[in-house]
Amino acid sequence: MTPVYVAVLAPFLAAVAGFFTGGRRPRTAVPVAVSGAAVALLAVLWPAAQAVTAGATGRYGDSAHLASVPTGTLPIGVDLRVDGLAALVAVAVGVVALAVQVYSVAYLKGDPRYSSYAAFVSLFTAAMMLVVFADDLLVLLVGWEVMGVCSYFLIGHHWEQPDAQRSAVKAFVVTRLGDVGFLFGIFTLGVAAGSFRISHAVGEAGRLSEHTVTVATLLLLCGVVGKSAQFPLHVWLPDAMAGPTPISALIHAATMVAAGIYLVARLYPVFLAAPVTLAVMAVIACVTMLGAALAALAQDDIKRVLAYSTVSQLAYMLAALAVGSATAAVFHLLTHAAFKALLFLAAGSVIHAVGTNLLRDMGGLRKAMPVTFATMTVGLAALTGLPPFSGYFSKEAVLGAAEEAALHEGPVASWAAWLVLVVGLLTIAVTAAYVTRLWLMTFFDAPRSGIAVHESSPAMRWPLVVLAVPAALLGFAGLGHGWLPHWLSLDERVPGGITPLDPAFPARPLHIGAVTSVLSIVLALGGFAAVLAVWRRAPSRDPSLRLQRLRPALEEAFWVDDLYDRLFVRPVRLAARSVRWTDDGVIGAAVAGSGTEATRVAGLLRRAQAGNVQTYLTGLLAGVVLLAVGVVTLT
Amino acid sequence: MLFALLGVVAVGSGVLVVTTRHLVHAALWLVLTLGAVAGCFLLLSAEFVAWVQVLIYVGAVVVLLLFGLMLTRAPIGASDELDSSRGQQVAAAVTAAAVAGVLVASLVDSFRGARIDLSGDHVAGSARQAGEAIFGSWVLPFEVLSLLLLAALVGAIVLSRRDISPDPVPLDTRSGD
Amino acid sequence: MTGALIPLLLGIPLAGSVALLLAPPRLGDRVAVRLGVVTTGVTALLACWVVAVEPSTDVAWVPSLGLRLHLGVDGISSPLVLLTAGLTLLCTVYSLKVLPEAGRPRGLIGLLLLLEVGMLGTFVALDLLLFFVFFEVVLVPMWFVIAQWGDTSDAVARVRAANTFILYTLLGSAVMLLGILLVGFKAGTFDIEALTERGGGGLSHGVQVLAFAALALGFAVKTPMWPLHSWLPDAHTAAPTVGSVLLAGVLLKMGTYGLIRIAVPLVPDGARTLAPWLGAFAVVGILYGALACLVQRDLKRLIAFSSVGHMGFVLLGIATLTPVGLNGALFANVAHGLITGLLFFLAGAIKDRHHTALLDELGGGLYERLPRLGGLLAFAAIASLGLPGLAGFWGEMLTLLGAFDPAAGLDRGYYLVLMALAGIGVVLTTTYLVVLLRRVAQGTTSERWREAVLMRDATPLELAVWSPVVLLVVTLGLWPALLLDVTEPVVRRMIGA
Amino acid sequence: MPLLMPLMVGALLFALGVYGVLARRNAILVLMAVELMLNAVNLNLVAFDVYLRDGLLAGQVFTLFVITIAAAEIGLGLAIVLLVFRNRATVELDGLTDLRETDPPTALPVTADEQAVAT
Repeated sequence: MTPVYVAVLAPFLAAVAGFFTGGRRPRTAVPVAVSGAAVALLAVLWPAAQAVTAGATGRYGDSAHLASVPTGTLPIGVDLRVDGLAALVAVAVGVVALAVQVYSVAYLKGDPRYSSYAAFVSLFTAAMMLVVFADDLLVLLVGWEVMGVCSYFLIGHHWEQPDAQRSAVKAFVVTRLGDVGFLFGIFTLGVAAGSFRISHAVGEAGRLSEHTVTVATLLLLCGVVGKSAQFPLHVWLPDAMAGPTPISALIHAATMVAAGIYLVARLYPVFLAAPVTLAVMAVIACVTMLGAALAALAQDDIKRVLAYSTVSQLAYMLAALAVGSATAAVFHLLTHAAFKALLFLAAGSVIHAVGTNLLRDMGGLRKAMPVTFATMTVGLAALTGLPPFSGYFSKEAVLGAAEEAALHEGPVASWAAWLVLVVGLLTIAVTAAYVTRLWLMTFFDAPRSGIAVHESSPAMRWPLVVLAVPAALLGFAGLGHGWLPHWLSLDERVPGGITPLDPAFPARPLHIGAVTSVLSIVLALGGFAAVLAVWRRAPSRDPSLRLQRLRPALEEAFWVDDLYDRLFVRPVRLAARSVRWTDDGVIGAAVAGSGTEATRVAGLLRRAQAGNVQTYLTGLLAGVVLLAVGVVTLT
Repeated sequence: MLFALLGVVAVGSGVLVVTTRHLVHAALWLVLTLGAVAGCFLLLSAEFVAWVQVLIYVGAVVVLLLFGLMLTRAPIGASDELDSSRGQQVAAAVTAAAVAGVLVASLVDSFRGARIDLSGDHVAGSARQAGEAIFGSWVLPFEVLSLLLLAALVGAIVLSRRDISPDPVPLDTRSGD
Repeated sequence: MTGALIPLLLGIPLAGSVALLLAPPRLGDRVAVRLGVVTTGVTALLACWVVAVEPSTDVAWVPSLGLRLHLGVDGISSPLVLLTAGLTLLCTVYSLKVLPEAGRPRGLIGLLLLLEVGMLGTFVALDLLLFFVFFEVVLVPMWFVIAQWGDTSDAVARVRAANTFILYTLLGSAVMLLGILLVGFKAGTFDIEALTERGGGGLSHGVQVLAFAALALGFAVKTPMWPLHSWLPDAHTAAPTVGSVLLAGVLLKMGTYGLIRIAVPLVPDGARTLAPWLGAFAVVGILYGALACLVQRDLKRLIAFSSVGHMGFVLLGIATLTPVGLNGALFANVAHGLITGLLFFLAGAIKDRHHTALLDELGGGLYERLPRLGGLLAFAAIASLGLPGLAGFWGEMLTLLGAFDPAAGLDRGYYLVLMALAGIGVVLTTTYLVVLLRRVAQGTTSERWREAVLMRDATPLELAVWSPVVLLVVTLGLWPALLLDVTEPVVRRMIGA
Repeated sequence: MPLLMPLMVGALLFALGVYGVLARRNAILVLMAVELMLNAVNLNLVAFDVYLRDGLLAGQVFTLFVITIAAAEIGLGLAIVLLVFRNRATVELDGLTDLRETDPPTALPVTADEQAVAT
């Protein structure tokens, strides 16, 4: 377990060091931050290697119970656990984190806030590692939310810009909304299972009532939907692109948003016991998948295109989970981490060179930035799902799982599986279209900005090259019979029931269907061809303008933001104003009024003090008479 | 029967005492009331008390009151200034009526049918008996009472003499306040 | 030997206070403040000793009334004793450099020491009437602190706030005294330990309900529970920095401490009957406080309203009547004391530098012009919104967990609704705090402050005062067992679970 | 003779005295009314003394005492009235209202001590 402790603590210490010394010694910030990420990566390579080697013979797993915190009811256990899934995801996190740290050195050169920025990235890395390795739901929640707050600060890195402020607030509030549901889900699951320990809850999953499991998983899903930016809580992610580009790569593409998917995979047997939740997941995934892809089609900001594509790709992972293949989901998670990190860093390189985020101001960069062009093309191809790039295999695995669930018996209702299959295929065509548009508008035609563009510095170039390798090749890992599925060795459902898997034969291979493969390639090419045809007619024009009246709907992402503004933001503001009114006008007035009233009543009594002795005496005698009468009548 | 007549006289002239609009008349009606009460005492066989009543009350107190009226330059003849405001009069009437009601009701309730036995030779109020009681059983309170009278005498003198008045400020400078 | 420890703990600040308040005017202010630091320092050390030894004292006090001087600490009171001693020490140290605008630091320090006597006494008293005496002792020095050393810009508002504070809390105390007398006379003893042992035995249901209502009302005013909170924002806005810190950090805790120590264990039957009401008011307070914070114009007022919301969580935890809920309440108590104490320190520092606490006048750009203060404000806000990994979270979480599974005999569905509403409160709390950061910390400095070039960022002394608080917030957040290990056994024994 | 007879006369005289004290403005008339009440009391004392045949003659002796005290009271009372008349040139009771409350009541006033503290 030592590598796990190191992987969590090294970036954490780097963050602490960064916060306390960074301001005074800016020179130390770079080595501290980079070495934190590097040590974490090196540390997790060891369990990953063990998982890979153990894959052939059985399941790899190790856990440690460090302490337990009494609460008065179920204790909180400080439990860590490493297995194939955790190790592989941790490697992905480590790689991306290191790449971002190195890349940021150049990207944020001369930025006075670099030290706090690097410290937040380190803290984020530590939190993500904690999420990955936690074996207790509440410990996991700690990492989960610390990631959230790091994301808040990093999105708000340019805090003097209003849109950065707005997006930071939005991202934090929206994800926290989901997290509250997540917390309640933890309660439901933990109390029902008798422990907050993940491995325990997973083991108990089959014994819990379906009602409880459904409620628990639906609540947990709230957190997943928030963190992984799925409909209806997806709105924060496109706005989060106001942060520096490496942050978009790290948090909003490769790692943090994947945490939701990872969590479902971690608790997968629990989710498998709740078919209703799986169906809900399928619907959410389909809506998000297609909607986000369509929205990406009309965005003008290159990072917003990528952001919507992230939302869309995350929906694929959720869909894979819905149709019963956690392995496919994690597979897509890993490939997506690689190619999306690559894409964001490449986009950052482009933005750094051109000085703008807007596609309409780019163009013709193919010559000036050959490395960026080549690596970005690899990433885009992987995103589209063209063979032999990684995205193809993982997406096919998802579609294959859907096909299997639709045709044969799956954990989810077959209509949901069919929905996933059809929408998944459709989305491939749309994906190809927006990818093509992005590719053409960025790199082809003549340059539209007047700036002399040149290739980025080596510190920015090398991470691109390094990331391009897995983006291109990672797909093959899923192919081999004893490879990725065995490394992960996830509990899945085989036709006939839930498996606590046979240790001797731990996983089933990914299914890649011939029909879906052919269909998806044809659809991808179709999308490509359509955009190409439009573009050839007028290379300098945005192809999406051909959408005409549809375009505003797509550009505004179907006005979901406006809807939320009307549904939630304004009523809350109204409520807040009415609370202020109540506080001043009712509660405060009641308190002040009781004082005034007391004075006023006292004033009435003052009036009785007229100074006339006869009046007093009249009152006195009348009182005596009344008392006498009272005594007589009462006794 | 005679007692009832005297009672009616006492109460009737008492009404005039508190309602008449002539100051001096009020004092004179008071004489009548006190005299009637003295008669009542006589009928109740309290002779000594009756004579003391006539001597001190009718003789001394009323004269003192008349002097008081004179010294305060009371108006001669009818005056509307003798009564308080109409509201106060009503309140006073109501209170007085209530007091009367409560007293009458409780007395009637308690002593209905009780009779005073004045028959035979039992006359307890002669001067001899009264003197024996006062200088026998009640001698100590009697002495204390004399001290009280002395104190009252001194007090009255101190209060009414101008040259040793506690308030040296002459009248005219205070009239403005 | 150890029997004298607690009387000593109360006696030292009392002696210091008397010395300072009676000292001749020629005693310099500087010497006076130093004397205060020494006194509170010794008290804090003694408090550590007391908490380590857990001694108790029990001698007759007024034999004719059956009153005893019964003092002691256990797992419930010891964190609060430490909090009190620590925060008072920090406040006096803070006064070394940052003198009150109204001058006369000698009197202020003397009153702070007197305040400390009352606060510590409340937490160590184990006799109902003794508790009441200490509970009331606090009011008078606080009234002076607000009325004399408060906001110098508006004297009338400041005095009125002080008057409202003392009248309101006295009213609550009067009701509480009735409850105490009812319990004491019906049960025949005022000893808290004995009464806890008995657990309401010998008291009829009606008496218990009545007693709980009276006690809870008194404590609710102090806490403050919605809708009895309206004295709090005014008092905080008007109070000087150290006054606000102690008011929010310790005084409010006395209310919830009383609920946990007295109202719940002494009349458990009454507590069970009225707990749903308490829970409902608590949740309304959470939502109400959060919504009110969204539209506040004054920084200190905003923090005051946030206290209403946070204390709502504490009350909700108590209303669940479960060990986990009470643990959560105690944890949230301490966490809120630290975090809000820090927030008020920061607000005070900001106000000292700008001579205003109005958000519109402050404008944005705190990160830019005072980066350390801005960073600390961000930290405190994040801690206040209950981020896991910082102290604010565990209290809220345990409270909600308690509401998820309330004590037997309480309606579970009802409490689930309360929990869900409190969950919305969590989101609203997040919202107003990040909005606050957006309005104050982010953005660019307005012209008005750009010219004030000589504005100093956090001084070393300020940092020295605040860093222990920051450290504790982080430590408790990462290692909640530090507190829960102490409170859990006592709470469990107390409610007899 | 029925006991009620003197008692009724006494009760009515007392009530008249009450009325007089409450309704008369002139101080001397008020003193007269007081005498009426004292007489009512005396009548009661004597009546009960006779009714109970008290061996110590307590009722009658007390009546004598009351008469004496009444004389003293009237002497002092007139002295006071004279003093008032000398100072005020009036003996009307409703003019003697120096003790009345004069400040008009106001809403939540900032009281003098609040001001003092504030400054």
